[in-house]
Formats: sequence, structure tokens, C-alpha cells
Amino acid sequence: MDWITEILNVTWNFIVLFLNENIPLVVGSVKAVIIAVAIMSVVPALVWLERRLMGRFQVRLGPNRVGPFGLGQPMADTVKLLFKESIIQSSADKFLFHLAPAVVVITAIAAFAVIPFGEPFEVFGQTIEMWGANVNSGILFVFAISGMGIYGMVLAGLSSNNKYSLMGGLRSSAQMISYELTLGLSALSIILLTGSLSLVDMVRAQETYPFILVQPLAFLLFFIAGIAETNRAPFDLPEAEQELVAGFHTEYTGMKFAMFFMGEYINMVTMSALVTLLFLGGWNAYGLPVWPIVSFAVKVFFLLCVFIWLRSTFPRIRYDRLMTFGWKILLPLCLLNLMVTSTVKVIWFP
Amino acid sequence: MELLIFYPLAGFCVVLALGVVLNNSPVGSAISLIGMMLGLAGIFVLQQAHFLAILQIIIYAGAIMVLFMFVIMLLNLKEGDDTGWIARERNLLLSVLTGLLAVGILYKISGILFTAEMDTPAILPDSFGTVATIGETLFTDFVLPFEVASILLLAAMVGAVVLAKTKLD
Amino acid sequence: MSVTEQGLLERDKDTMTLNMGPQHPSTHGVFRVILEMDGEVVKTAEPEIGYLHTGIEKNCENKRYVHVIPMTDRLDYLNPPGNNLAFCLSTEKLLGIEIPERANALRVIMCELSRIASHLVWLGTHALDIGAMTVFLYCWREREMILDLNEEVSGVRMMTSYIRVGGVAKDATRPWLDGIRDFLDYFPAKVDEYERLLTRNPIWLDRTEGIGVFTREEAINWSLSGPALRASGVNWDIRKSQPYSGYDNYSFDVPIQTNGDIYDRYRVRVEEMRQSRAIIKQAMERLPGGDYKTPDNKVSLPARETLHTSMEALIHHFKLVSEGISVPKGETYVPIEGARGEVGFYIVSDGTNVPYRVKLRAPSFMAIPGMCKAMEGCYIADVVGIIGSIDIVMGEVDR
Amino acid sequence: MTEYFYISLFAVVAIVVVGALLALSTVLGPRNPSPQKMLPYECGIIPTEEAKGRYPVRFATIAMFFIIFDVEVVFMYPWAVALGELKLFGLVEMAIFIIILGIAYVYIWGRGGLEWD
Amino acid sequence: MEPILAPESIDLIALAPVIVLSVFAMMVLVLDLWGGRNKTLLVFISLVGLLMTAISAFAKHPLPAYSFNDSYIVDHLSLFFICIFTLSSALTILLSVEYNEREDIRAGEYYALILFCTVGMILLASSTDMIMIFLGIEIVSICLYVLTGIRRNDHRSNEAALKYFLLGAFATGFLLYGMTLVYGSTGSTNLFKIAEFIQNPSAQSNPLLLMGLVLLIIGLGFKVASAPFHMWAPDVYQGAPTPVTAFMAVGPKAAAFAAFFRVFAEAFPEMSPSWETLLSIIAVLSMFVGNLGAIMQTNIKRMLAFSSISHAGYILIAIIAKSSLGSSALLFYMLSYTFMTFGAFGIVIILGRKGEENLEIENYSGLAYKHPIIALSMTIFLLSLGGLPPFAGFVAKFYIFSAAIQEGLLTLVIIAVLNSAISFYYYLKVVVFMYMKESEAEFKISLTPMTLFVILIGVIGTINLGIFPNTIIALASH
Repeated sequence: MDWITEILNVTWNFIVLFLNENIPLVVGSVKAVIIAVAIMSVVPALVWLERRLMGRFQVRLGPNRVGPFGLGQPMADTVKLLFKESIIQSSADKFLFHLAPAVVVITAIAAFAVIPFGEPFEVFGQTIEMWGANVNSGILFVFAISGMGIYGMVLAGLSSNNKYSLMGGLRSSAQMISYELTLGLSALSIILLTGSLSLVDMVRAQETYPFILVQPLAFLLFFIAGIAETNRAPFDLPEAEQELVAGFHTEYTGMKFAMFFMGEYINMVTMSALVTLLFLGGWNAYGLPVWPIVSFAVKVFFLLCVFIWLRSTFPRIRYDRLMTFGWKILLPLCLLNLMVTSTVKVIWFP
Repeated sequence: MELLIFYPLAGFCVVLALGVVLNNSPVGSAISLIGMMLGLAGIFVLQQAHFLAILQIIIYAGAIMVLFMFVIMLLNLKEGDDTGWIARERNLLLSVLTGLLAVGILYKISGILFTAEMDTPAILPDSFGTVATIGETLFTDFVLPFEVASILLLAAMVGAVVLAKTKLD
Repeated sequence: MSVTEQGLLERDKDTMTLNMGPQHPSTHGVFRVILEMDGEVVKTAEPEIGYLHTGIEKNCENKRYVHVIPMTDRLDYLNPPGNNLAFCLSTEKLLGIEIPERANALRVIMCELSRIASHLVWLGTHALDIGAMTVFLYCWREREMILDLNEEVSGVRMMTSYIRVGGVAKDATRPWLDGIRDFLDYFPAKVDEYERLLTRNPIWLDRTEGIGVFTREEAINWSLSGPALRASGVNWDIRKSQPYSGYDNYSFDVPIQTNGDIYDRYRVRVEEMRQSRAIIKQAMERLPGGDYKTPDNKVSLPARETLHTSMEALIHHFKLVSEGISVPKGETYVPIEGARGEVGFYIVSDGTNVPYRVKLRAPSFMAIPGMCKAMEGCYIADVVGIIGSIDIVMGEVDR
Repeated sequence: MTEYFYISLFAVVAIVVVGALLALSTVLGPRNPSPQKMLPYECGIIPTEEAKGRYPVRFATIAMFFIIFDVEVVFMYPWAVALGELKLFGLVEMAIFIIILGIAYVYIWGRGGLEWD
Repeated sequence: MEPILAPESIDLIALAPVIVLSVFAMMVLVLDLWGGRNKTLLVFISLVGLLMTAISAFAKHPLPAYSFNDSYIVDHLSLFFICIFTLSSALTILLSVEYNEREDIRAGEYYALILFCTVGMILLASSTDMIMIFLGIEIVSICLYVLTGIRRNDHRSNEAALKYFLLGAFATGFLLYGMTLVYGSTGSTNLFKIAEFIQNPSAQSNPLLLMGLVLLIIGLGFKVASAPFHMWAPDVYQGAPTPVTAFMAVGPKAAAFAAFFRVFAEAFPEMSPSWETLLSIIAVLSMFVGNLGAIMQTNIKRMLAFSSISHAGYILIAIIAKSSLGSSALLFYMLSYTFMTFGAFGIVIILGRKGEENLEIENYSGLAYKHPIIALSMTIFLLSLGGLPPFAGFVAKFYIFSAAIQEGLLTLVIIAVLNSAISFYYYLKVVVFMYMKESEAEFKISLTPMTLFVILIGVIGTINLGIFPNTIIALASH
């Protein structure tokens, strides 16, 4: 039996050695896992927030039975959904049918990986950075990955073999690609101002004033496009309940159904975080004595409330208007804004 | 170390590329293609071409494949008719190919591990592959291609309109 | 044949057949419309009804007149007093009896309250169809008050059966009258609130203006009635043109719009809510005293306490309870202005205590062909808006 | 490189969670299929045709425009980053580029490529 | 203000033809939006644009001028090519005006696309950078795909466009892979830098480089419609609107040859043994496939398509010869080919009517009795295409053959002469039909002024170049 102990010893030593030599890597990995799990656990809280707020907006109470202030409601719902029968109608493509919600959730979480939410700080001689990963073209990464989320909807529409789903899938993908342009173009003016694609650099460039003051139009365009990208009201055409029943997820039940919502809510957080980082100065508190992360969280929270507020206020735009709005109004405005910004930058602030 | 990641990624790409060809539903092929492109982006990252990797995802996986998907949806494409290959045989072939590939990758990896003859990666300047460098090169040395590209895109746009618009005045 | 095989057979065509309804979130019940779609545009729309068939009309032939009244509640279940009233007016015309002033006033109050409630449901669901969620709950809040008032006076929240042949079921109670007064003071601000949310909202305008248009002629030719007709510029309100239950005593406006699109129908109905409030207010102010039902004991039950003292009352009571009202031979039709348009019961009596035939003129039913015509060439999203703006109730369509 | 490793960790966590949720719901949920339940939903009516109808080519046109515009936008990212160095020269370059893009845009608009009917 | 940071080499005067033509093309595109159905203005603007382009091309002195980091060159070759391009585009537009009206092609983009295509061709002839060559080829190809399929109600046109597009995209893939491999193994996309790099003999044996070369040949070979990459040509030539076919047979083909010449003669002269053999095989194959294929055709457009494949074979010989004589032979051939081809296609257009194009060779029976002048012109074009003196085709072939003999490519020349002999069979077949057969049906000839003008230019050009070639040869051999 000696050789077993020997091997175990060697292995253990190797692991210890490896860990000792690669502490940043370990810290980073742990942090990544923590952030990923945290962002997923934000979802129930956000669902609760939305339902409570919507309740308040609509002169009703919202969930208030499970736990204090109905805080247990999302958990109860999750458990209920877990116990629901998962119906996959027989003419659906099984593999794609399962793949679709997975794609939505995975892309949503992966896109959050590069979102920073505070300055790095030191603990036990280790620099802890307040982001999952810092790639030097962070904002493009978010666009790229959230662009992948389209396939979740397309696949849901394609695999369901249901007319409402297919139409919802088509609609959503056409809508998202159209507004992706606006999103990218309006972010460009911020990139112009900072000269970097890194989200951290963008926040640092806003130490004196947030960019919303100099780029109000870009902010508006970005926010509108952001709402459309996350398929929220009044741009929630893909899942327009009143005409398409439930759009691309008409055929989904139980947990798979919930996963689409999970993706949607994570995207909402990501989008709010992006708006905060690009336009509201990120974690800069502008003199207020709060921790950076609190400043960041408050801003994101505020934007999330705006999302919910918009949902309870506006009727839904019709699809053709949505598309022409994106292509005929937002796109030229973006180009105009871009030209003006770059001209001003080059001529007056070289 | 790089090769340790490269070979599995390359294998992944090859398997998915095979999937594109061998899949008998167009949707499946398209999905494989998307996966392949993501793998390719991974390889670009490995080559320190970060911007290129992201472009690969944005343009190919994000934009062009959406058009593919649309066309699949629009054209009413269904599972391809049986073109002589029975699914089981094809799956068999596919698994054999995959197996061979896996063996090859394992062999390569073990070769790397055991010979410990790591290629020293080329020393790259810090600015390599960054957006700023690309921007400066593209907009000074390659001005002409850049502007000509806009003409090309314009021509392509005209083509798209002429051929796809249902009614021309 | 499996679904797939059937599909394969029908695949080679340019349009897609889409069933909207019966189980659809926004076809207002179980209305089904079969849409031939060219992409998102509707080519043809074919209505399919009968999913809520209850056989009420046929059933009425076996029920005594008194027993018919609760069935009329269930026809247009959003506006039960209107149906009660229409049935009672026809019956009363056959009977040839006069209704006391107080009963008429109570009937008007009840009908107008119910019109408000019905329009609230319409506004809420219509806005919800177009995606404005909050209006729905606001409307429900006010409708709840009306339902509470219904409960107070009739004991039932929706299917009140309050209006009876010869008068109303019970006299008004003090809390009811007080409640109505409070409601009348409270309500106008709320209508303004709905309007603030919608009337000038660009998205709402975008979704409603110029969509589902009926010109004046079309509206008449498709036999629309009620608010849908008035939105097309036709000044036609039965309360004005053929006043019943003393509507000629009240001063109120008939809101008219001219474009005949969804938006105008919305404007007309919202204004109607204000006018209904005005009518109720006048009725409350001059609520006359006296009987709340006809003293004719062949039609209405004698007062409970007289049963112990009056033989005649006892006999009437016994006859009414055991046999019901006997209506003289004849046929008649009295239209009223319901919440959705002209409601009327065509009653054929063979002189017995059960009607020989009861036929309902249901505005929703009459509006469906025109509504489906208006859908053609629209986007699928507009279909929902058009259905909502015509405001159909399947209960009275299928009956 | 490590940064991408962290990103892949995110994806791994997501895949694990998604897999766990799917597996859990399969294990915990009941399974009572019936022929009616297995039909695609079409408002309670048994569908008479496949869901794969002919959809308007507009969607494909939009996707094509998107690709072309997306490629142009992608050119702008490095430009925006490098504009500080490129100065007026870069501005003029991009102005020419955007004008050509603008002509394409005007052309599409004029040809009705952006209309939805 | 800060000084403008600009690469020294930006030279807008050198680029003038491209700029002028692009501006005119965009003008046509935008004006068409408000133009309504009358396209006269568009035609006028296009022609003016082409003229201005040709003039502006001569603005640059002295030659050769290198600009844009040596990726753009103005030399006599490119100038001559620009003249050929503008001439062929102008002739195409002249041919199209009445044809489009007749065939109900109402898209005003037609003219804009021809202009854009010409822009691409100019870029192809003037670039010395593989990225630019790729962009040029793509501009040309995309415009041609669309032009081919512009008759959207004609399913043959659609089929041709689709076939062309799919195969073209495939070929572009090859081309791009070739460029990638060449770039990967030489470290530059610039042709001069590649040539410099290749001087090192050890670099020449790099298998990736050789692979890249082969792929380049395949890609470019497709674009010039040489065998065995020719399969698209007959269908596409047949399906495309006839003026576009004429255009395709001349302009883009000449541009692709220019690119061919630039890539192989400028970048890879050191490696000529490797690619010469390959190109010779392709040339021989093209000649045989083209000529033998043409014999079997009954449709005149298909016949001309095969004939153009065989001409690609002859022209490849000029590239293989790669001497200065070779390049001038190439230029002269392209010019005379322009006149002959446009003339021949002009007559094809004249003989057609709406909905009835009369494309079978049998339809030409007895043409000589009814319309002797037209038949005579057609005979001139066909004989010139065959290479009979005293027409331009003869002189052109003569120059190519002498350039090849100078380089010692005797076998190739013998094969080419043999092929010329074969080609007479089918050219003369048409002549025989026109002169010896009785006409079956009434000819309804659409004698329209602009088409006649084009034919006239064709006749004059063909005869003039055949009898007095010296001026042009002098120009071409700069």
C-alpha cells in the first residue's frame, strides 16, 4: 500500500505547489465563479423587484404572501417550475428545443464576465479586481456575446414547429440585429471620447463628469437600443403576448420556460451595467462618500427600475414601426452624432 | 502550453466542420457552423489576435449566420432527403472520424507533454493585435483598401436591393 | 393522417394559415379567426364562432319570462342590466304596462353604471392588447367599485338580474345611493388619468390611428352600432332617437368622431363614460319617490307584508310564483342602447307563460363580419387592436 | 490569456447550472404525455399545416443590410480608438467612408428597402 | 491646428480615374431614385463619367507612378487597360439603352452597376497589392452577379445569376486562400515586396507558397473563364442580358487578365518555372475546351461563350510569355477583342425582339439576302474572331504568337494555331448559315441608332486595327 500513499503525497504536493505558485489564477477563478453564481442569483431578486414595483405602479400589492414582503415568492416559483412537467410536443426538434434556452442563459452569463463594477483593491497582498475578466476590447466582447443570444430565440422558434414561435423567433432576431447597429454606433461616440474599448478605461475617463452630460443623444439612443436588445416593453415584440401568444417560447414549459426569463433578466442587468459604465460614470461617486461598488449598484438599480417603469407605462409598438424606427430614425441619428462627436473631438480637443 | 489548447480547439473546429457537411438538417449544419466559428475565434485568441477574434464572432457568427438562419426559415428548408447515406452509417463514419481525431489530439498532446519540448512563443510587442494598432495601420497604410471597401459594400448593397426587393418601381 | 403529413400536402402555397383563437390571449373569449397570412400581413380573415354556444335563446323557449331574466345576464356578461332591460322592455310592451318613474330612474342608473363598467373592461383589455399593462389594472380598480355597488343593491356582483319585468328587483338602499354619489365624485379624475396614459401617447396613437377604419357608409353597411358606429361619424344613439326608460328627461351628449379608426372608437367610449356619469348624476339628483316596480300584481309580486292581510295579494302571489307572468299573444321588439350598440329582444308570445321565441339582436354578433373585413391588409398586431376596438363579447355572439 | 480562461469559467458555470436545472426538472417533473399534449399549440385548434410557411423575404433583406452595415460599423471601432493619433486625416477618411455609406443608405431608403410592407 | 498626419504616398491625382468614376456612379445611383422611368439622363451621365475617367487617367505624370505604399500604380499598362475598360463600358451602355427598353429592364441601378464594375476593373488593373486586387475582383464580381440576374422575371437569368454567384463565391474562396498562403509564406501582400522576398531561392521551395500559387491560379483562372474553371461561362453568358454578356466577355475578363499579369509577372517572375507549366496546361485546355465546345453549340450566345473561353487560352499564352512584347500583345489583343465582341453581340441584339431573342444559329439563315450589310458586319466580326487577315484578330494573334516564339514556347504556339484552325469551323458555320441557307422566317430587325453606332464602331475598329495596327502597337508597347 505504500505506493498509494506515495502517489497521494506526490499529488498533494503538486497541488499545493501549483496553488502557491498561481495564487492570482486561483483567486481569479474563484472570483469568476462567485460572480457567475451571483449574477444568477440576482435573477430571483430582480423578478421580485419587478413584480413588487409593477404592483405598486398598478395600484396592487404584488407578491406578499411568501416570506416577508413576498421575498420568498421567486424561490417558491422556482421550486414550482422545477416540479412542472416538461412538455415537448412531438413534432419539435428535441435537441434544438433544449439547446435554445441553454444558449440564452449561457450567452447572458458569459457576456457579464467582462463587466467591471469597481476599482481593484488589495487584500492579503492580493490585488482583487472587481471584474470577472478584463479583455482589452470589453465592450465589443459584450456586443459579440450578447449577439450570440439571438440564436437562442431563433432556435426556439425553429425547433418548436409552431407558427407563433417561428414568427416570434423571426421577429426577435430581426429586431435584435437592427438595434445592434444602433447600440454599436451610439457606443462608438463614447469610444471616441475615451480612445479605448476597455470598459475600465471608460469609467476612468469619467472621473470628473459622467459622459451623459456630453453625450445625451448617444445615451438616449443607447438606452433605447438597449431596451430593444433585451426585448423589454415597449419593444417586447418577440413575445408580444397579445398577438403571438408568447412568441418564441410559446411551446416551452417548466424550467426551460423559466430559463428564457433568466436570460432576459441577466441581459437586463448587463444592459443596465453597460449604460452605467458608458454614460453614468460607472462606480465614480462624484464626491459622495460612498463605496465605488455602492455607487455602481445604485446606478444599476435605478436603471433597472426605469426598465420596469417603462414596461408598466408604455403600450407596445407595432412591429413594422419598430423596424422603421430603428432603421430610419435611430440609425441616421447615430451616424450624425458620431460625425459631430468626432469632428468636435478632432478640431477642438485634439 | 499554447498547443495544449490549440489542438483540442482545432479538433473541435474540425469536428464541427464535419458536422456542417454531414448534418442532414440545415439548421443542424448552421449550428455546427456557428460553433465552428466560435472555435475559430478561440484559435485567434490563442494567436493573440483579440480584436480579430471578436470580429470573427460579431461578423461571422453574429451577422452572417443570422442571415443563414433567416434563409433557412424563409426557404422552408426541411430535413434533407436521403441522399444515399443512411443516418446510422453516417453516424458511424462520424464517430470513427471523431475518434481518430481524438486519438490524434491525444497523441499530439502527449507528445508535447512527454518531450517537454515546448515551442517558445514568439515575443510579440505589447501593441500586437490591439485595436489601436489595427486602427493606426488600417487608417494610414491601408487607406486605399479601406475606402475601396466602402465602394464594395455600396455595390453589395445595391445588389442586395436589386435582387431581393420584390417590386422595383 | 398526422399533422405533419397534412402539412406536407398543403405546404406549397404562398400564404400561411394561422388560427387566432379560440384559445388565444386576446381574442376576447373564445372567438376564433382564421387568418391567411402573407408574412405578417393578413390576406383574408374568416371568423369562426360557436365555441361559447350556450343555447340560451333556445332555452328561453322553455322558461317562464321571469326565469329568462337571469339567462339574459349571461349573454353580454359585461353589461347584464342592459340585457335585462332590453328583455323587460319588450315583455312590458307586450304586456302593455307602465313603469313607475322611480323604477325607470333606478333602471337608468343601473344601466349607465353597467355601461361604465363595461367600458372599463373594454378599455382595460384593449389597452392590454396593445401592450399597455397598467391601464388594465387601473380600469379594474374602478370596475371593482361598480361591482361592489351591484352587490350592495342586488346581492350579486356581475349577474345582477336587477331589472325585472315591471320594475326593478329591490328598492335602492341608502348605502348604495351614497356609494354611487361617492363614485360619481371620484370617477372623473380617473377617466382623466386613463386619458393621460393613452390619449396623447405617441405609441398609442401609432397603434390606433388610421387602423381598422370604417367610413360612414361602411359602418352603416356592415350594420355596426353603438360606439363603433358613432366613431364613424353617424349620429345614432337609441337613447336619443327612440328614448326609453325616460332617457329623454336627461340631458347628455352623444359623442361623435369622424375617422372611424381604432383611436376614434377609443375616444367615443371614453367620452361615453363621462356622459354616463352625467346621466347618473342627473338621475340621482331627481330620483323620484314612489314604487320601484309596477303595482300591477299580475306582473310583479305583491309586497310581502300584504300577503298576511290581503287574499287577493296571496292569490296573485301564488299565481305569479307557480305560473309566472302570462303575456298576451303577439310579437315585439324594443331596441335599447347597450354598451356595445343596439341590443334588443325580439319576443314572440303565444299567450302562455313561456315565450314562443326569443331572438336577441346582439351588437357583437352583427359587428363580426365587418370587423373581419377590416382586418384584411392589416398586420397581425392590428388584428388584436381591431378585435379590441370593436369590443365583442362572445357570450352574446354565440348564445 | 488568463482573462479568457475566466470568461470560459463563466461559461462553464453557466453550462453546469443550466444542465443541473434541466436535469433536475426532468427528474422532479412528472411525465404524463398524451396525444393532445404533444400537439403544437395553435389556440386550441389542431394545426392544419406545418409551421414552416413562406415568410416574407424582407427579413432576409434586413439581415443583408445588417451584415453590410455591421461590417462598416466594425471598421469604425479601430478608427474611434485610433482617432486621437489619426487627427484630421482620420476624420476626413471616415467622413468619406460615412458619405459613401450614407449614399448607400439613401439609396436603400429611396428604393423602399426600409419599408415594411 | 495640428499638422495633418498623412502617409506621404497618398496621391489623389493618381487615383483620379477611380474617384471620378465612383462619384459618377454614385450620382447615377442617387439620381435614379428621382428619375422615374426615363433613363436618358442616367445614360448621359454615365457616358460623361466614363469619358472624364478616361481623360483623368492621363493626369498623372511621369509614369510609372507608385502611390499608397506601392499598392497602386499608374503605368502604361494600366492606362491602356483603363482605356479598354472605359471603352467597353461605354459600348455596353450604348448597347443597353435600347435593349433594356425592349426587354423591360427598368432598374436604373443597371448603369450604376456597370460604372461600379468599371471602378473595380480599374482598381484591378492598377493595384499591386493583393488586398486591393481582391477588393477589385470582388467589386467586379458582385456587380456582375447582379447584372446577370437583373432580369428578375426571366428564370434563365436568375439561374445564371445564382450559378455565377455560387461558383464565383467558391472561386473567390480559392483566390483568398491563395492570397493568405502567399501572405503567410512571404510576409507581405504587396507584389513588389513579395517579388523581393522571393529572390531568396530557399523561399521559393516553401510548399505553402506553391500551394498558394496554385490556389491563386485557380481563383484567377475562374475569373477569366479558362478551362477547367469555365463551366459557369456558357450558362451565364446565355442567361445574362446580351449587353451584359458582351461586357462580361470583354471588360471584366480584361481586368482579370490584368490582375493575372500583375500578380505573376510582377510578383513571381522568379518562380516562373513553377507556374508557367500550370498556366500552359490551362491555356491548352482552354483552347481545346473552348473550340471543341463551340463547335457543338446551336445557340449563338453559348457559342460565343465557348469562343471566349478559347480566347482566354490565347491570352494566357501572352501572360506566359511575360516579356514586354507579351504585355503589349496582351493589350493589343484585348483591344481588338473588345471591338470584335461588341460588334458581334450588337448584331445578336439587333436580331432579337422582345420576348423572342432569336439566339439559335439557325435563325441567322439567309440573313445575307435580307440584310446584306448586317450579315457582312457579322462576317467581319466572326472572321476576325477566328483570326483571319486583314482583321484585327489576325494581328492580335500574330503578336501573341510571336511573343511566345520569342520566349521559346513553340509547342504552345503550334497548339494555338491548330486551335485557330478548328475555330474557323464554327465561325464559318454562322457565315454559311447567313449566306448559303434560305431564310425560314421573316427577319424583324430592331434597327436602333445606338446599337448601330456600336456595330459601326466595332467594324471600324476591327478593320482599322487589322490594317493599321502600328499606332496602337506603339502605344501598347510602352
